[in-house]
Amino acid sequence: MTASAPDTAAKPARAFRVDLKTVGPLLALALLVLLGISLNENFMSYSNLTNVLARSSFIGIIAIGATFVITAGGLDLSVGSMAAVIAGVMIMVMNWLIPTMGIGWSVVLAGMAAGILLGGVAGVFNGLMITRGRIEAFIVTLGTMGIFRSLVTFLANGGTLSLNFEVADVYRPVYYDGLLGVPWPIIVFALVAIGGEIVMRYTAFGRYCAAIGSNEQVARYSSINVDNVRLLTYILQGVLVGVAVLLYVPRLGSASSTTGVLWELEAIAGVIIGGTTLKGGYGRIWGTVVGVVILGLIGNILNLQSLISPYLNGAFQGVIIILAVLLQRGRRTS
Amino acid sequence: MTASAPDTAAKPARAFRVDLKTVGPLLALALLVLLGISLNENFMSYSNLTNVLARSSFIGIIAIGATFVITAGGLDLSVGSMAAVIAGVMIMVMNWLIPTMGIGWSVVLAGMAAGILLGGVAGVFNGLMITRGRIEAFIVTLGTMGIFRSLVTFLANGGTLSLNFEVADVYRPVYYDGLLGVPWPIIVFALVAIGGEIVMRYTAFGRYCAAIGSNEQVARYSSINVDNVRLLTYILQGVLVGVAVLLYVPRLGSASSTTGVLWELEAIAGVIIGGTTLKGGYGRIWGTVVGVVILGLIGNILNLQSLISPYLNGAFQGVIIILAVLLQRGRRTS
Amino acid sequence: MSSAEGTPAPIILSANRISKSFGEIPVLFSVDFDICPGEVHAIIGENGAGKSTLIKILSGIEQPTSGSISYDGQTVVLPPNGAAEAMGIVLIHQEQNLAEHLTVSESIFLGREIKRFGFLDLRQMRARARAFMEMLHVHVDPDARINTLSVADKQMVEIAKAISRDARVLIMDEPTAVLSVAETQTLFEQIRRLTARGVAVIFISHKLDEIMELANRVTVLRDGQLIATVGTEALTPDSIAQMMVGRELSNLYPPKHEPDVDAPVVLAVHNLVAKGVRDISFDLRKGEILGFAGLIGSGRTAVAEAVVGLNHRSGGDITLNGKPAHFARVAQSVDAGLAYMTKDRKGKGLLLNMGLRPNLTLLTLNKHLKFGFLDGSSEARALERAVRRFDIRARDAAVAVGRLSGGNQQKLMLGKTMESEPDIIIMDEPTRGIDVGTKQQIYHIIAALAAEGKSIILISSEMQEVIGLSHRVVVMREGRLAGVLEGAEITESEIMRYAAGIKQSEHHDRISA
Amino acid sequence: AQDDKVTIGVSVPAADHGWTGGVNYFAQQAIERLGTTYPNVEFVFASAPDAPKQIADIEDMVSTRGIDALVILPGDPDAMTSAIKQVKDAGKFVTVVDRQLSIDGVENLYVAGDNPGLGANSAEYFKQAMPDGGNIVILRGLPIPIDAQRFDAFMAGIEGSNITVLDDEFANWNRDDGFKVMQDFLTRFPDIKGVWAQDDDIALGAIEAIKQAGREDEMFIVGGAGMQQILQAVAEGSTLTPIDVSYSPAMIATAIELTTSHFTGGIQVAGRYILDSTVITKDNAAEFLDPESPF
Ligand SMILES: Nc1ncnc2c1ncn2[C@@H]1O[C@H](COP(=O)(O)OP(=O)(O)OP(=O)(O)O)[C@@H](O)[C@H]1O
Ligand SMILES: Nc1ncnc2c1ncn2[C@@H]1O[C@H](COP(=O)(O)OP(=O)(O)OP(=O)(O)O)[C@@H](O)[C@H]1O
Ligand SMILES: [Mg+2]
Ligand SMILES: [Mg+2]
Repeated sequence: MTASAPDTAAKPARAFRVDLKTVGPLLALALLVLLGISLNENFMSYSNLTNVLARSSFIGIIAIGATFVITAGGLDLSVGSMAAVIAGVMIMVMNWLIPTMGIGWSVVLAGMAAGILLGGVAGVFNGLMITRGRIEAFIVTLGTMGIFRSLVTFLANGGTLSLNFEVADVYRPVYYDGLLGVPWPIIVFALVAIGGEIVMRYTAFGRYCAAIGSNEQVARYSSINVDNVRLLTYILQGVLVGVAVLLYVPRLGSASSTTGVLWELEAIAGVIIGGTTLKGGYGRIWGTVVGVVILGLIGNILNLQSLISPYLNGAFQGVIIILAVLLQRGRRTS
Repeated sequence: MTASAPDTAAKPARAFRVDLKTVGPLLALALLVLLGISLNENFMSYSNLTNVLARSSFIGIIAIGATFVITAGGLDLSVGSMAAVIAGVMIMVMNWLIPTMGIGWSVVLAGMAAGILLGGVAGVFNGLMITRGRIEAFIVTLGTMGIFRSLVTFLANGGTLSLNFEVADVYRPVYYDGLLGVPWPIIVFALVAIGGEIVMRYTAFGRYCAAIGSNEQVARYSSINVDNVRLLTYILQGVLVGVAVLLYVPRLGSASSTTGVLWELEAIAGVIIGGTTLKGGYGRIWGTVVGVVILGLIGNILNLQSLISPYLNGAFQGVIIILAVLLQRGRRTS
Repeated sequence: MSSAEGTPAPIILSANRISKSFGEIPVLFSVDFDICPGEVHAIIGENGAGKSTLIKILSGIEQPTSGSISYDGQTVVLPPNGAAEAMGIVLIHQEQNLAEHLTVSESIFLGREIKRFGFLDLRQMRARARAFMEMLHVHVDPDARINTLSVADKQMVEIAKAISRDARVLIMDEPTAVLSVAETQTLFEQIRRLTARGVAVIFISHKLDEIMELANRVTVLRDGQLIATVGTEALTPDSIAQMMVGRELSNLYPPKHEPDVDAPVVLAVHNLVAKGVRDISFDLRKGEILGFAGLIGSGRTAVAEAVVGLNHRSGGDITLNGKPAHFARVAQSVDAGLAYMTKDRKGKGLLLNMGLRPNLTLLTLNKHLKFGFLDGSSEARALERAVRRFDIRARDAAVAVGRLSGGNQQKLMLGKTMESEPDIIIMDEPTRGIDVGTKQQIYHIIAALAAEGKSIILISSEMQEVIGLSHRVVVMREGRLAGVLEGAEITESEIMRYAAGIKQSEHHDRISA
Repeated sequence: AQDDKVTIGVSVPAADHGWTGGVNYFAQQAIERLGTTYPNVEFVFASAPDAPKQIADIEDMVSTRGIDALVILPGDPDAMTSAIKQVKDAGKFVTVVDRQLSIDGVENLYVAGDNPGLGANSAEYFKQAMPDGGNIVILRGLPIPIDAQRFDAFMAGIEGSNITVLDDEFANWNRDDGFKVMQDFLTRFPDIKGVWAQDDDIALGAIEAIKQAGREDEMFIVGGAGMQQILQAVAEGSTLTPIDVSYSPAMIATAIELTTSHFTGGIQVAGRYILDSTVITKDNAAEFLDPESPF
């Protein structure tokens, strides 16, 4: 209800721009969909769309956490490595529990719990270093990025950690099955997104994130416990990485040192394409969802055509990302 | 002369912290050197030290450019890919000129000129998109990062671009030889650092960077041409990437799609370890030099011992980076 | 320039039938304005009347929607972004406009650095910055960073910055809002020095006595309309106020209701020591308005911030309603019914990029929860209340707070603080930048609060305000308590004597003994 | 100048995909084993994410660790050539593994995998398995030279046959990308008879996508490198993965052993050891299975 209030203010010239700011990411998405349709008739097929959305769900869930972190003026570069280490530990925990618990959902649930817990702990660690240690978020999470990545390489002995095949069979449906034909990852992504939107817009926590990102000092003088709110954003981020990994592990049943490489960049890019400002103070969950889907579609479209040399995939991606944001550029005029 | 001056105003309690802020990176450097000495008697050998410094010079020169960009509140994620594309084009230009110009310094110089020019052009492109296009620097340079990386892959046809061997022999001394026993890369790095320090502290441009990064509005109202100054920072960054590549090509004699991967992260890390703030407004060139050397030494020290499993190198790096910044943490109290 | 003294001075800068709209919202309607060399021309008007907008147009920061600007007799289009400075038109913004990371000397010379051989001449800039600061009697190191300065010192830096430019037209938007009497006098000396040299000065202030003292002519704006331009000789503060507000202003200060002699002490501070505060003790009784006076940097703000837990307290005891209180964080003091309203509305008070509503409720969001979620309609009701109570005028209710007029921002901040329904309110410069009409309203609100049994600490640099409202006045000097005045002792000269260190309180000696 | 102490430097690329992960594993295994067997041999191990770092590693080995020999698997051989030459010029024994340097005669010993062979052998199998031709898709690795070698050899190999390559995309030698690219190929092409993934990590990802689409009976997939999980399936006679092509990361261990024996065994080791990219079928899979291997 309140969210768009600050924007309606503007003059006619602005009004148009501001409109673009909100509609921009959607417009970019629509254009991409049109491009997809024109390139391949299977693009709009149910299976293709669910494939893309299900794949985007990991990054999407992580990016929703990142939206809170960034809105509050922070940054978390460690999410990709964190995902890898969580996946690795989940697999090890499940494999290790088989002798005691046998094959079945109980093992999987225990693994899931371990994953979420580890995510939370990692978030607490990042958050405490940043808030209590007073070290720049960039540095802390660059450091933990290296630490987590090393850890999973070490645990996997440089190779791949594979989930026991029988447990993997139990767990597989979590990625591949769904409810009424909608795969679970999409459902979970949607739920997290809706939850995130509610938290961002209709809770004190969300408001506090924006306040802190906008002006930390004002937030402090308004009796907001800045450190705790900020800490919470990192914990939330960690837990959401955990949730994303819960959906990732059943897909391939393995984790290695390459798991989650560059996810942080993709997540941050999704957040910013969605209209959240990197400097903090303004965050938009639904924008993030659109941003992440845009990124997912770019990859999909590249695979659906043969016009562009695969060597130039990155260039295509780069151009689309810039264009997507160009469509909402009114924003930075201030 | 002025370095510690801003602090004299403070009260005793502050003075100590502030002291750490300046001395912090140096302290971290000193501790690393002590660690190196304790691990290996050859650590302080002339050849080892020149090796480390010469290697650090690429990132160092790029990081000095990044210091300006970041101080002015910007960000350039494209530097690594830009380096790759510049290296590729330089090599192609030189190979292509051999038939007309023959083997010799003239070809090398032409290649160098092409490299610097291309760096400048890339910087202009980034800068214009950011200042005139009003797109977030993160997005623009994420986009060009992909574009440049694709370009070099495309130019190299997925493989490697190699410099003609005879030209490479002419060019080699630029990396491996030096003046009075000091390798050229170190000399160039030092000159760029000194120049950067002078520009940052004793020219209007440097001051404008800080002003813009601190408060764009204030800078604008002080009749500073914000867009032009910001554009200049990206051009400077591009040119310095060019300079770095001039030293890189004679070392490797080739360029491929993996050239310069993650250099952006390393450069930014060096800048921030050196005490420059990521949000802009405050930059310190000599700090960046120290930061980059710290990063270079970490790698060297890891090679001096066999205690740490190589899988855990990243963890060691991460821990040291965090510690290096922890030593100057007084900063964020404001 | 030198021919300033003579008869009909030529008009140097004029606005001719200037109108301005932000989007569809008109703010100025066909306003005429002019200024001559050597003259001080004041602009007055209610909050949101369009004063800042007018002078922004006169300095090129904003472009008029219609109408024209003449400079030196030529119709000109002023260059944007302060580039008009090069033409001699210098503006001190209402909202402080300094980059927090820069040093004082860097700020003063920003955009027009002194160079030698193409490089910055740091030594000369530092020396000249120091000279300017000394000229203004400010004790600030030219190498101090802006973010370590108090609001008032920042204002003095702004003034030094403006004076350092060779202005032909110097425009000041409420430069004295955060200055105390002594600093204001220093500023006036400088203004007189400049006008004597033929500089034209446009001066905006809500302090009518300052206008009377300084200005040659006064232009009154109301709701964006030009009401009149009159020579100061023909005016009294009352008549100005009437032109501004459009009605008679009687009794700026409400009658004082002395609190009961045996009213309980609600807040007692003993031997408080903190950053910038040395051994301060005072009591606040129920229903009392306790004024805090002192020069810039005397530590009044520091006391308040240490009491409510915003700054670290290194010694001393605080007793709230007879019970010892230790506020480690502001939230605790707010919960305990003790609220502090900052004077730094831009840096600490308001989120400039957000709307009125989130700003108003930020301190008290918990009151607007329904089943744990924010209740937009409850927030909207709060805003309605605050708008009515404090007469917050936003021509567009959804505007970002940063675009409100300065005075309306201040009123919103008052509303925000009062939302927490505190029993004890520490107000730091509560009427900073507020027009006389609203000031009167706010004074009545303060008095009414006291009458209801709330207790108020009023930190103000406006001597009249302290005198007019306070039951007792604490005067601070250099972080110490210089004296406490009561009843008939509360006079301007007495306060000044303590504040300047001419007189020392025996009371204080007793405490520190 | 044979002291009784010998130091051998081992430099490999970082474990940034499955195969290099294997290289790291087997190198460290060999070092541990040989280190206990020969107490007078000291090993210095380093792995590097890129060419400058790998050059830095070998520079450090020479100037601070005093190595006598270097075993190197150059991540980017063209970029490494002159640096390796410097080591050689400093009088060290140099063993190059897997990738050919851009000038000849630098190394004392060359233990080579056969990347073009991997492509050619795979092509051979495709021609044989699809005598009438048909549609295939190719999942490539990273855009680096060895990928180009494999790819070019494969394309040359199928030339003249009726095999149609529908499209090729990079899957970055990574399971996740193998999954994604395959999903999209399956969406796009209703008729695929074969998939050349040229790497078992990619293949494992692609298999999941094929299974998800329920099209495992329509096509077969050929990976490469001999990962245990795939070999198991080959041995069991899977129709989806009928064969694999060996390209064992264990070649690094062979190189380290040979180099060590140069110093300990008194035998002069030199020349080229080419490890074939053997086609692994149901029949010979047992030879390649090793339950201990993490790869
Ligand atoms: N950039 C802007 N966008 C939209 N509205 C604006 C903008 N700047 C000013 N306004 C509006 O213009 C009106 C006049 O504002 P202005 O700042 O000129 O008032 P003022 O007379 O200086 O008041 P005060 O005494 O409170 O400083 C106000 O209603 C304000 O909200
Ligand atoms: N050099 C400084 N560094 C950091 N903070 C400072 C410094 N000087 C003052 N402050 C802080 O700024 C605030 C203002 O303090 P000050 O003592 O100047 O208030 P004041 O007496 O109310 O001044 P004014 O007369 O301007 O209202 C306090 O919180 C104080 O701690
Ligand atoms: Mg394609
Ligand atoms: Mg105003």
